Amino acid sequence: MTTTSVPSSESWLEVAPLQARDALLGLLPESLHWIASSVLAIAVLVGAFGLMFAYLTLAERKLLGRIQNRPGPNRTGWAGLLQPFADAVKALTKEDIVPRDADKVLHALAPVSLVALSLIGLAVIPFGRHLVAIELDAAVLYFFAAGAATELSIFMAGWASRNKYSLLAAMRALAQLISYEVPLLLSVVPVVLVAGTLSTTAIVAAQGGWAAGFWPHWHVLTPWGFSAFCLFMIAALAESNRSPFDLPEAESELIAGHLTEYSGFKYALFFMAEYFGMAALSAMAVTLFLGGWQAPLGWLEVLPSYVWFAAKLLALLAGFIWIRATFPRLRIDQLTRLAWKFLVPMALLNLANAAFWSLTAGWSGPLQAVRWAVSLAAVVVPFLLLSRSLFSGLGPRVYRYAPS
Amino acid sequence: MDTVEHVRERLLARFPGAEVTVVPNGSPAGQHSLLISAAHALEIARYLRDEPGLAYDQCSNVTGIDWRDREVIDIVKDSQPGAPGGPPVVVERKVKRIEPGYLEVVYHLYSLARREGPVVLRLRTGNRSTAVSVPSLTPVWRSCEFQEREVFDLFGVVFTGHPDLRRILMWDGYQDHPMRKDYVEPDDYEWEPTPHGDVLTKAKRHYPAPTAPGMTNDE
Amino acid sequence: MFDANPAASPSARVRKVEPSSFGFQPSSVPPPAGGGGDLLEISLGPHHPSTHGVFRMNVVLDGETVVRLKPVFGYLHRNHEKLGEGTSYLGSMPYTDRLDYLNSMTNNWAYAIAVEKLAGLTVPERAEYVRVILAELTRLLNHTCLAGFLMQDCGCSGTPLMYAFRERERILDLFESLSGSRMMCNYQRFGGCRVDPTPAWLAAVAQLVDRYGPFLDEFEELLTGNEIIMARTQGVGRLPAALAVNAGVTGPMLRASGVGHDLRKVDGYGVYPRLNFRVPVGDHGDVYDRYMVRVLEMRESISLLRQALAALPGGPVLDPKAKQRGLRPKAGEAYGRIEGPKGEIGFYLVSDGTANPYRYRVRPPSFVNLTVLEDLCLGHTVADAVIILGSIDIVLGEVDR
Amino acid sequence: MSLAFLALALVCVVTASAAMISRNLIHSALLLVLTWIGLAGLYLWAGADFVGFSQAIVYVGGVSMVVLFAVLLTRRQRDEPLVLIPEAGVGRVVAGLAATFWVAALLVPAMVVAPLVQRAGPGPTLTVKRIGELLAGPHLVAVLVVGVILTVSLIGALYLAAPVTAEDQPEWDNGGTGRDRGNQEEPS
Repeated sequence: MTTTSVPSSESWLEVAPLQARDALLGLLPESLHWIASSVLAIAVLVGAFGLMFAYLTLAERKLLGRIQNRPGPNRTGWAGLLQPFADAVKALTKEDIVPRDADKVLHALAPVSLVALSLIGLAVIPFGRHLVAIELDAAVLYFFAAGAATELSIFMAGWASRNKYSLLAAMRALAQLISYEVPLLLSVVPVVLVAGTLSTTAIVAAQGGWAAGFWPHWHVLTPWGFSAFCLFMIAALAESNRSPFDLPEAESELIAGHLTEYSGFKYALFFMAEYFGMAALSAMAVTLFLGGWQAPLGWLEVLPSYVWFAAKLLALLAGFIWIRATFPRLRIDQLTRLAWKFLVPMALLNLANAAFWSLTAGWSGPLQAVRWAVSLAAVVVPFLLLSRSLFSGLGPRVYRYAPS
Repeated sequence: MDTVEHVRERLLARFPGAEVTVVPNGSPAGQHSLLISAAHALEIARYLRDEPGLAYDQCSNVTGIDWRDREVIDIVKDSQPGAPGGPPVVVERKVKRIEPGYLEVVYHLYSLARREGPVVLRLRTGNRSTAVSVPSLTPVWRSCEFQEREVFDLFGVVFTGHPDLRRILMWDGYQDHPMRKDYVEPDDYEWEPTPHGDVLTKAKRHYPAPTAPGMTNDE
Repeated sequence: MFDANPAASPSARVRKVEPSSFGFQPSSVPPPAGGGGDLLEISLGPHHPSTHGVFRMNVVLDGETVVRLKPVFGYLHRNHEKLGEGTSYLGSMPYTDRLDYLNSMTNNWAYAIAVEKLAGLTVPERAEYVRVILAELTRLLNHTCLAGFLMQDCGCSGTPLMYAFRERERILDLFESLSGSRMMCNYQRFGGCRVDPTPAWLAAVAQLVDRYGPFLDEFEELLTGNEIIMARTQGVGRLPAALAVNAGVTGPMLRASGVGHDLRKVDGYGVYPRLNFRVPVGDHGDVYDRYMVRVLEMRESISLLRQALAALPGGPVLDPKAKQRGLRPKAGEAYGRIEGPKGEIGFYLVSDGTANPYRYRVRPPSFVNLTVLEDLCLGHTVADAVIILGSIDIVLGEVDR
Repeated sequence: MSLAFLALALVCVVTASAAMISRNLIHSALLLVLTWIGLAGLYLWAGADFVGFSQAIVYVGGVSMVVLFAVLLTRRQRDEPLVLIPEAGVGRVVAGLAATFWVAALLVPAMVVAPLVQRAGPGPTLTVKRIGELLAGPHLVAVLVVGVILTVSLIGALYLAAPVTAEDQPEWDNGGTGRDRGNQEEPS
């Protein structure tokens, strides 16, 4: 967090975090400021996301319950609000079981490294107008470099457990990562292409303002951007091992996959990492496509930027949960087929689409309508063709009745 | 509706050497059955399945019955020379005879194509101890696969020609056949390696050296 | 006290069987042609989330492809049939509840039919209609649960299962108010039914029937057209009709393979010949067909329930001449079967003239349907094997007995 | 030479040596991943953000998976210990020395010509745009050659990994149910 002076022209809510930080740093001698501000940023991130993780588990269980005609946890504290802490106490006090033949070092290392790797990506997300832990020129690259090793941890967990289910899960995790890393990155490239930068703050800044006074310049509100957003979210679902891509821990096939031999707090760490990863990818999606901390309309800027960011983030997370409650799981071959035969070609075509959009930035008037039409067609036509080939041979059936 | 006699006639016409007897059924159900000899069983089964006029394509139910050795008392009339000069006296005396038991396998056949059935086939083993094999009908009807394994498991009928004759409900190392009428329930089924008084005493009788961990002799 | 050593029990002393192929040896697995890949042997079960009880599949995998699958059962074996030989005819009735514990009503009915055949009893007309009502309610119950479990096996996070169980609860409430027990109903008797349903109960059934159609619509809207479900289930676990017939497969599984065989039509037991219903059949015999045939059967069951409720005559529900306790049928035998929700459930009884059956045999549909499990799974992945098992619809209480 | 550089270099050397020595292939692969992370750190230390993060994405995220996959798919027995050097014959020693010589002959002059110097300030920051221009301009040929090589290797890998053809299909996959039991004719 760079210690710039607080701009005075903004509302006090907007600058309140900065002032709080400066007030805290003022208690310390000047020579310690650089390290204190870093520690503070880390502490705030871990604290905020730790709390969010706790309540996200509750929210997921409540929401799933609502969707499934049941109340969800409602016994611990008022309306179940203390449930996450009860769970934490339970996880901490449980026996930590390590299989006799397990690779003990890797078995212990896997959950820790997974949590760490899922968390460090958050450092470059601009959570508000002035809220970014570190500002990097290659922030987008940093984010994906940090996330690249998460599936390696899952592999470690699966392999080190010396369990056949875990081993199968490890293989699945590898196949899944190889398949989905490509569309995930490819769907980000158009944003970088159009914004012309790898810096997350610059990408958010590029999405500020409104066309015709009401249409935000968010990337998701362009044809290529919408397509890239959808591809990103699908790949993000797969990257964070969420339903319908939760193959590594497919509970109806592999018991719990790579988690089979984990118990107690290590198991809880895996859960934590799953939610951190989900939150990190959603935060990146907000930054890249949904305008980051920008408010949707000018007069809505009375709410501070970080509130808008949180609102968008929570909406995406709710989407994750909704999808989990609704969809069945894909099979491993269908998973890879979806990645290679649908997502990757779509992402590549979308790249060309974004290049077209970027080149025609100067078109206006009736040409603007042509630009929109061409770009829309470049999304819809490949989508229809590719999805048809994906589901060839499948469809509703007509049934007959036996002659009596 | 095929009657059993009708089926029997067709079988005898096709397999003149085969023994096919009708076993009457005394209950109101009146479903008589056909006892066939083991030697021709497989041929007869194939014929029943493949002959268009019969087409018993589904073997619905396979089961065993254990018929114990029975003590039969025959009344034998002997003529003994009576009083000298008189007519011979007929003396009735009771003779005990053991009618050997056997194991019986019952197949219920139905024809889905003709909506006919059932035809009940019975196969009998020679006795209950040494000659306990009958030909397996699994090559004719796959539905017999598990059910014959079950009969083997619970009754001890050995099906020759069965592709995978293993125990199915009892565990592999098990020795007895629990559905036999003379099966004696073991008294140690609740044995477990815990030092509970009664169980441990029983266990000691069966397993002289305590092998399981946690089993102590502190009583 | 008996001689305690099990090896010394009479029949064991006489003869010991040493079959050639006890146990399952991984070395006996033929290495798949085309080279490559280690084979991985996995024991799916007996404690596994999707084996629907204590069931085990010994699976040999090449990668994720199943190259061999041996079902192993017996974990729940309690020798039900031996128990039946030790109790009176009526005493076995509550035991039949525990066979397929989802469908105690149809188990009761099949057993009652077998005894009625054996003893030559008649059933009053009202009882026949009540039996139809209960059997069709059981069918709804079973198929709804099956669809929920199947979707759970496909990876749905409980939503279809919860929807299914919501409806199941309503039916179980009806059973409870009629028989006093939700699952172990013990309701049928030889020559009729135990208690006469009240008009209020019949009205409750009518109400449930009216809301079942909309529930099915909702359920189907969520699942039937879902692309992932179609991709997961269509073309998976195809069962050819000839194999299905030969392997004794019955029930919805047989009909999904294209054989329109329904004992309600074929045997025409009870009052089914007087009621109007159709038998849906599938053309592909895959998991999707098995699911859809069951959904369509539920719709037929709704129509059957409506007809039966409308035509329900008055009169007694139990033949007063039928003897319940101390029933001693003449020596002989009988095989009674009905179309249970899972397939043909039959009871084969041999009487020797005493109060206990000499032989009491259950023909369990799930057990026989499992014969084809390996054939269906070979060449598919583990994930498919799980849903194929789910589509067979087994209950271990019935398989192991 | 800063402390950071020393630490990173130590990580690289230690993990790389450990990867060579380790008898467990999976451990070797994971240690190799650590080496790559260390290398990415070195790039970052040198101020080459883009290369550093790309190194992490490509090697840690991509290549490591391929290595692990290869290890898992080719090894027949999980616990089979690797026999590294059965005996040190004269030929092996000679070959090892020769290899060392050639590597040294390549590396030492390079290090002499371009000695590692400590820069006064931070290195020049390359923007993505500039990198793109460089790749599409002066270094276009190199990019194309690398692309062709990668494509060829991809096709080769596809050929090697292609599914078995119809004639050597496994016996159980002959269209129907392959077991010779009972009546299994297709419906007529």
